[in-house]
Amino acid sequence: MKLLSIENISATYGGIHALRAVNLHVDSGEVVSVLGPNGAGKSTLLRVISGLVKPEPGGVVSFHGRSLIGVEPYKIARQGIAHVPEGRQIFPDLSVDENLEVAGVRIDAGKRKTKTAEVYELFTELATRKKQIAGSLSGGEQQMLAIGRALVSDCELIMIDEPSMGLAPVIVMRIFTTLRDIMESKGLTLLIVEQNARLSLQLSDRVYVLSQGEITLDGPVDLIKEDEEMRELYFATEK
Amino acid sequence: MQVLLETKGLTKQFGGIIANKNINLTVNKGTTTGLIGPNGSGKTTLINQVSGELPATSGRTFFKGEDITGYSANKIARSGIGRTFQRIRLFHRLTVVENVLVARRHFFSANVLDIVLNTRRNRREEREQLEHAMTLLQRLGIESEAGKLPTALPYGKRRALEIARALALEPELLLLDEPAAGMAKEEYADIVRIMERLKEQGITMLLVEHTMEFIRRVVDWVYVLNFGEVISQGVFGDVEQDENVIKAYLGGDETL
Amino acid sequence: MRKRLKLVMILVFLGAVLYYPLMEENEYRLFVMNRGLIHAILASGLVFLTGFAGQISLGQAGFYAIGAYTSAILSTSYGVPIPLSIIVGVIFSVVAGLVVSVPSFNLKAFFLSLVTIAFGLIVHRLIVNLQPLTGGTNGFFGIPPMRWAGSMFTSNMHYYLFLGILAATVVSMYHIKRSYLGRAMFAINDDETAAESCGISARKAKVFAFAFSGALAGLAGALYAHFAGFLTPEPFVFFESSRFVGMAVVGGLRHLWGGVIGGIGLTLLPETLRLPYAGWENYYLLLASTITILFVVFLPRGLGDLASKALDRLWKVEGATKTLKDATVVDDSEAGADDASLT
Amino acid sequence: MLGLTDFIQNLVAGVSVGLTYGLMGLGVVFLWQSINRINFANISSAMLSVYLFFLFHTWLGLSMLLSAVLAIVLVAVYGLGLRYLLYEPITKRGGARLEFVVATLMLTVFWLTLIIAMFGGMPRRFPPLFGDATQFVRFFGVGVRAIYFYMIVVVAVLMTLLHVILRKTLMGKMLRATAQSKETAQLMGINVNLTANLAFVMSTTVVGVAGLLLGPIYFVSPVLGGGAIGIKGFAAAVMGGLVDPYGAILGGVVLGALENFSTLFISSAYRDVISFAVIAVVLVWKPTGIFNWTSKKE
Repeated sequence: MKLLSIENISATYGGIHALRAVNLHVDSGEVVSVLGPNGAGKSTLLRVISGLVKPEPGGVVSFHGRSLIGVEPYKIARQGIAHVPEGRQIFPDLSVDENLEVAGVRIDAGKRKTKTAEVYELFTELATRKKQIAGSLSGGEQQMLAIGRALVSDCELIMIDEPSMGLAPVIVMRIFTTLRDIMESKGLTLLIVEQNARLSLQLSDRVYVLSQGEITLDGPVDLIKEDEEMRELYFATEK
Repeated sequence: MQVLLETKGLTKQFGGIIANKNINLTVNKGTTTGLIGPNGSGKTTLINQVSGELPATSGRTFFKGEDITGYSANKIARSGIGRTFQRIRLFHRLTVVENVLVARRHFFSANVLDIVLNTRRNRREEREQLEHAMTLLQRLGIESEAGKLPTALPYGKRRALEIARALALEPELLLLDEPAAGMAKEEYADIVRIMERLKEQGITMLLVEHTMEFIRRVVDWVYVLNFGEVISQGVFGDVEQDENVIKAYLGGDETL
Repeated sequence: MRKRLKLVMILVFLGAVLYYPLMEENEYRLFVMNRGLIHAILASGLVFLTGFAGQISLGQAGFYAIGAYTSAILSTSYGVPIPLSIIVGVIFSVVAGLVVSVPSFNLKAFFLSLVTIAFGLIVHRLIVNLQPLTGGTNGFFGIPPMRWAGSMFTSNMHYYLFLGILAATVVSMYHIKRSYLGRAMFAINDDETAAESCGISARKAKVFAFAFSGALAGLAGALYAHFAGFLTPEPFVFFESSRFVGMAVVGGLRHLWGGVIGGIGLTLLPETLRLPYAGWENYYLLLASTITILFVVFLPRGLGDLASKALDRLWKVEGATKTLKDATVVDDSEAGADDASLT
Repeated sequence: MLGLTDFIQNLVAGVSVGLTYGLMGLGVVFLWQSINRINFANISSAMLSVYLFFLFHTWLGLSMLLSAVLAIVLVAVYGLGLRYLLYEPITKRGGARLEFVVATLMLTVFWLTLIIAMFGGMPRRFPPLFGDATQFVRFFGVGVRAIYFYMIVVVAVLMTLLHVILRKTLMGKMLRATAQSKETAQLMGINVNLTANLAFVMSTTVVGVAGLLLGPIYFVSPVLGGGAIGIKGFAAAVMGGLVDPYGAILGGVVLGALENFSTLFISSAYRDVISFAVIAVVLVWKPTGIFNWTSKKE
């Protein structure tokens, strides 16, 4: 069943044609990766879905069959789409607890409590820093908090923008194993945008390759399992 | 070969986050040097440190043998380092040719009185510099846009204008931050042509770029940054085979 | 044909401006007009500072006051000849402009507005408190009027003098705008980082902008002192500064003529409203501030912009290159002129 | 020589008046944090609340307490009006900060001229909302004017209330989250429209309360809406770097004390100059504020 569906979406960002006629869909319970080098338009894609960037007219973005175009970002979030933005964007002056709390505005207080407890169980590093100001966390902990916020919101779809950015390999491993655990135990639907292809491919059912704003390749993960092809993707030869 | 730019132990720290650590980089005169690396690896920070936009936390920068560490951005520009920006920055209230003329500021000698009274000296200088600016626009193939505002230009031509403006300083070193980013195919071809022509003219360049094909075509020597450190350098053919570099881009061999 | 129409219109306009005081029978209206010209000089300085260089001043009344009191005190208490006292007044306000420009080096426009407010208030308090020198709240009286060939200036002479100075101001601004100085100021206004990368010292550009606008405010103040004959701290309060900024905005911050249109317009308008109806005295200022608000809200580009667009339509400039949405921000003649001088 | 009792009396007077400056500073902080604007029209909120109170009590004959509450409520609604009648239309037409600054300044001029046109420039008696202004309350043998006592109590209550709202309620946390990043707040499902409305309302309300507190000192007079008192609110806010509410309150207290002692030791004529100089010096020397514990990243 199609949970999220994107058809013919184009968007400009700062004068650049960041996305050109992109088609993409995510089914319920799936993990989908969008790979591509920097500047390929990956972040813009997520920003279009969460309503932060307005696409050009003529395209379709729908969730559960309902159009998201022109809907205010906070209303999209309340429909059950959590966007973990690039660079994590935790609220630096709010405590860890408070960061999680404000992420759960769409659910009632009781549910928020259980959800928060679940997050602390997953990320024990955070549990010891509940009252600490989030800005004082390390990069890895901030990423965990950012993912934690998405989990607290009790959403149906989590979109993660480059969870590995700027993090040491050990931490990246930790993040990805946790993501895998979450998916196995909860059956969440995930849309990951990544540059770090090797890890995200191991997690994914399907993959899209975005290059210069266009989807150049899509299909099941086996399609580009070969390392050589990934290398080509980044150190691309043909134009 | 003559060293034009050299950084020694350049470091930049934002609060608790270290963006750049102990960067030693050399750019030889007449060459094109590339800076590559994954997102957030500190490439733009390095460019901004060299251009004086960001003061370095520690380390020194030498240009033509002179220590330019701590110089203001405008002084560095005048000493012969021109630059473009990741997200194109043009003066949107000035016309295309006026954008170029801004960077010709220091080729004028008229004083305030000359200007207010619009003396012959002022008129002559304006005419000369206008001609110079038009020649530059011509070199980049945008002379027919001279009277327009930059917002009227397509994206590729805006980039060309930004390069023209940097060239107006008559710089010895050109810093380019992702010159080909966001280009459509035809625009991309144009920008590659421009770069190749600049190379022929012997202009020294230091550039950040993500499009590897672009790096392959125009760059003589490449530095790879990851986590703010230089993890590899060499000619592109070698660097792209370097396991460390591949790991930085694609991730390690770990399995989940 | 169009060219001839343009010429005729300019000649008619010039004739009307020059002939106006000769046919004006109402002495008070002429007085108000003269104040409008003074305000136009001052507001032009704000157009220069804010519209060109992107710096903000909510303390312009401070420079105005420095020019006025310096010239008044020098000429009255120390017998300095009026032209000289005016020049010293201007110099003093330029110096004040240099001082106020220092915070602009690393303050964003917004924080800067607070500093300039503080400057204006300090000047105002000094005038009130330095009573032996300034007369304090009682006012400063007996300022000698300007003279020509031994006789005092008439209203008409004031008019022509102010008009001449205003014209010189506009012409100077026009030339600066088209020079490297003007381009540097527009550049730092648009994007300071990019300007610095072009070798432009943002500091120098800001210092120049503050000095120039300070000079115009000081000049306006000095002229006002000798024109009015007495000074009180009243016209130099904080809210006068905001009225001046209001004039520049209503006239059009990015337009060469913005200060002229706003300065004269917003001086004449409340007076026009005041005259016809008895009992309106208390409310005409209310209407003036309402009109300013409406202008800012509904016509943020100002009247100058509206006028230049209307005139453009009138002569239907063919091949006008600046048709884009930002076309309003640069003087329209410029691009064409640059092209023309090349070919 | 200044005795201990005199010293304490002056200190209390300075601190309590300073607290009201701090309240006005809060008005600046709330708005700066939520929409990154300075609303100069808020200078007149203090004057508006006092005149509304005066109007309700003296002209309509309502009880003092009811009049005060009504005045504050109307000033709160006025905050909403500022958003929808001024801020939104200007933003929609592409107006930037400068346009907002000019429009709000002109609105202050508007209110000032309206009040003067309606009530004249002369001050009128402030109805004794806080009892007899001349009365003294004794603390440990030191007599303190009752009005100062009330100022301290009211501000303390208000600050506690604000603290609880900002730190303990979900709404307050949402407000703080929005202040840190509007975009991310939206991604969390926070209705940023609502939080902006709240910020506008809170910003005018605290200034309205400050007005009523200053009433016994400045009477019902246009002075309350003139530049000088409003500017002291800015000075207080500037000391907190425009982002720290507690910094603004402390800034106000320091300013109030400074003013009071300068009146005592130098001259009342230069009292205001001190606040203005403080703004200039702090902004030039340390634009991020000297009492700023909120680490707002640039």
